This record gives sequence, structure tokens and C-alpha cells, in this order.
Amino acid sequence: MRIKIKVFASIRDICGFSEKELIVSDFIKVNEIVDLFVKGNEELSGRKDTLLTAVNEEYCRMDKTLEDGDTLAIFPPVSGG
Amino acid sequence: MRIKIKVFASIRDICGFSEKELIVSDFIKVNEIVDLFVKGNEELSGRKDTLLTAVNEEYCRMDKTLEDGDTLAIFPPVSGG
Amino acid sequence: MKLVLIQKDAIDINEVLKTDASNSDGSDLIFIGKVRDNSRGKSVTHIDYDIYNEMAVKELNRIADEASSNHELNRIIIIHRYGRVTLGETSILILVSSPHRDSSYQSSRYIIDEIKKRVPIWKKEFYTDGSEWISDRS
Amino acid sequence: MKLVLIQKDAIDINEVLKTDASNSDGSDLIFIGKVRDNSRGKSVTHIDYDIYNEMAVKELNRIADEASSNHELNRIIIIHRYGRVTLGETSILILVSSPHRDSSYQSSRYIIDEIKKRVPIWKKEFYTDGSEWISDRS
Repeated sequence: MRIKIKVFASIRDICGFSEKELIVSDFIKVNEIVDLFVKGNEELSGRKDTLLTAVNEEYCRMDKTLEDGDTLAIFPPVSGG
Repeated sequence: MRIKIKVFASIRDICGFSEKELIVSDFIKVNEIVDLFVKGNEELSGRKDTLLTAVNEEYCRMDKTLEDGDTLAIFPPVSGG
Repeated sequence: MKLVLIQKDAIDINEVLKTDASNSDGSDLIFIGKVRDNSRGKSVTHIDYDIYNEMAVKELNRIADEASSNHELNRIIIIHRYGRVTLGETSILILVSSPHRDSSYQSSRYIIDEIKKRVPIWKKEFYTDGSEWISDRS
Repeated sequence: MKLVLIQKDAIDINEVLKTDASNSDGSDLIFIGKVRDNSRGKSVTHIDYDIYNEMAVKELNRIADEASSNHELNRIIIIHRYGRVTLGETSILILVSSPHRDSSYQSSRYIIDEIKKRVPIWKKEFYTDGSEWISDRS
């Protein structure tokens, strides 16, 4: 199935993109995608526990199962205001 | 001795003046002046316990002794803001 | 920086925000009290504020000093109107600037609460059918 | 009345105060967050705000609805800037109008606290010597 990934702030700087599409296997969970990114970027390895995730613009748990067409956002703790 | 009386808001409306000078005996207390006004104005009689007083722009107790040249203000509960 | 004003003219919030603003302020919290069109079931047309000016200025400064001594504040501006204030107009403005929003909220709340308790200002509400000194109500 | 805006342009407070103002408001409480010239010992020159726009709008509306359901509010206006915001400029403005000041203070505080916890916005501070994403600090 096909999902969209969005990353923000420092995570975007590290990943070098802000948005991309991925083809992934059915029933994949959020944490499996996060693991994929952490493995591919050494700079993320120490920060995995601080990362936040949202599916379709709603905060989600790491064990959430993704569906075809979902947008998964991965980002650091927020700092607005 | 000579003191100045100031009254505000509804008390001024009842008394019909906003400021006047009085010649009073030495060592007179605030409550004696207030009593004088309450006796002279029937409309004030039911409200004596709600009246506030200040001497020289500072809140004061009813048993405060006045001095020559003092300004005594008598007014209802405040309602600013 | 502390500024206490009692004024007849309307309050210009842009002027207030600029007054001694500093790049270290961090945040401003502005409380604006306005004349409301209804008060306990009556239709209000305007309010006349009576004020014991010299004493009100003293008390307002004292309240500002108390707020400053309990909170880290860069700016305190308190402006109260006197005379006639019409519907929707601002009767009181309280601005506090602080690097910490805790300080802003607590001190702003303290200032308005104390003003309503102790500053010698009285409002007379005018209705479509009459008028009333509000201080007599309680 | 609820208004949530995410905008690049500077915020005009007079415009905000006029937006759907009502004579039954009673009081406005306005929180203004500004870019401060120093942050943990460093000299700040400006801030760039990154924002997950669609999600931020959803979260801001949700926070406004939560505040409304717990407090009697006539107006809620929340405006957050994105992109570059320079020294002393307003990055966020929160206005609440209520007949009761208790409601104003509690709801304003709730809104800013929740925004800082959950709305997907990130600030990158620029200093005289470098820059830093603030979210990475904690």
C-alpha cells in the first residue's frame, strides 16, 4: 500500500526532505516506519523516544496500524507560542 | 480645629455637596463625624455600616482621631473597573 | 516601568502597547474592561464614573507596586477612565509585560481584583429607564 | 464566535479587537507572545516558525472548543504567525471575551498552555552566533 510521510523542524533538516511517498506492506505499524527512519539516519538514533507521530493530522500511538493512503507525520516536541 | 470633608457617588448625591470645610472640636474621631452626617440625612441611616472612610487619601478605621487640616473622605463601597 | 493614568479620553491600545515596550518583554497580557449593554436584566446606555482622583492614583500605584514585588514584571500600565463611558468602550485597561506568563496571568488578575476591592472609583449605570449607583447594590 | 488563523503577516491588534466585537462582551483578555531579545543567555535576532498547517489548524480549533465548553466565552480569536518573526514582534495573539473575568483568565491560560503542549509548531531561534531548533532542547 501507499502512504505519505511528512517530517518537520529538526527532523526535516536531518532527513533532507519534508514530504515523501512510500510503498509499504499491509498492516505496517507506525513504529516500524519510525524505526526505518531512525536506522537510515544516525542523527536520529538518540532521539527516537522524543519523536511524536500523527496519522491524518491526529496524534497517534506508535503501535497504530497504518492504512492505504494514510499520511504519517513524524516530528520533535512542539515549541510554538 | 478645621477639617475638610469629601463625599462621593451616591453619598454626594444625598448630601448635596462634594466637599466642605468644618470647624470641629479637637480629638474628634472619624465615627463622630460620620454620625453627624447620618443624623442629618435620613437616607444615610440604613447605610451607615456600609460607608468607607479615608483620611488624607488613606483608608482609615472609624475610631481614628482626626487632626487639624485633615481631609476626611466618606464614600460607599467602590465599584470601579 | 510603571504607569498609572486616570483619563477622560478614550484609550488607544496601540499607544499603550508601544509605551516603553522592550525587546526583553517576552509577553504582554492586556485586560480590557468594557461597558456592557446589559446589567442584571437592564439595558445599559452608558456609565458615568466618579473617582476620588488623588486617592485612586495612590491606591493604583500601591497595587502596581505590590504586583511588581511579587512577580517579575517589565511593564505595568493601568489606565482607568472617568466621566462618561459609552457602550462597548474601554473603561479600564491593565497591561503587564513579563518574560514569564505565570507572572503575567497572576499579576494581571491580582491587579484587577484589587482595583475592584479598594480603588475609590464608582460607577453609575444609566439604563433605558433610569440610573443607579452600582456601589449601593451589594 | 471563534476564529483561528495562521498567518505570515504581522498581527494588527486593532483589527483583532474590532473583529466581531459585541456590546455584551464585558471584558477582553489578550495574551501577546513576542520574540524576546535573549534566550537562555544568547542574543536572539529573530525566530523562524515551522508549522504543520493542516494539523495545527485542527488542534487550535479543538483547543478553542474545549475552552468554550468549559467557560462562558463570547469570542475566541487565536492567531499564530509562521515564517520569520523579528525582535519584539508578536508571534501569537490570543483574545477571549467574556462577561466574567474568571472565565477570561482561566480560558486564556488554558489556551496558551495547551498550544505549547500540543499544536505542531516549532521555533528555530537565530542568535548572533548560530541557530537552534528549540524543540530539541528539552
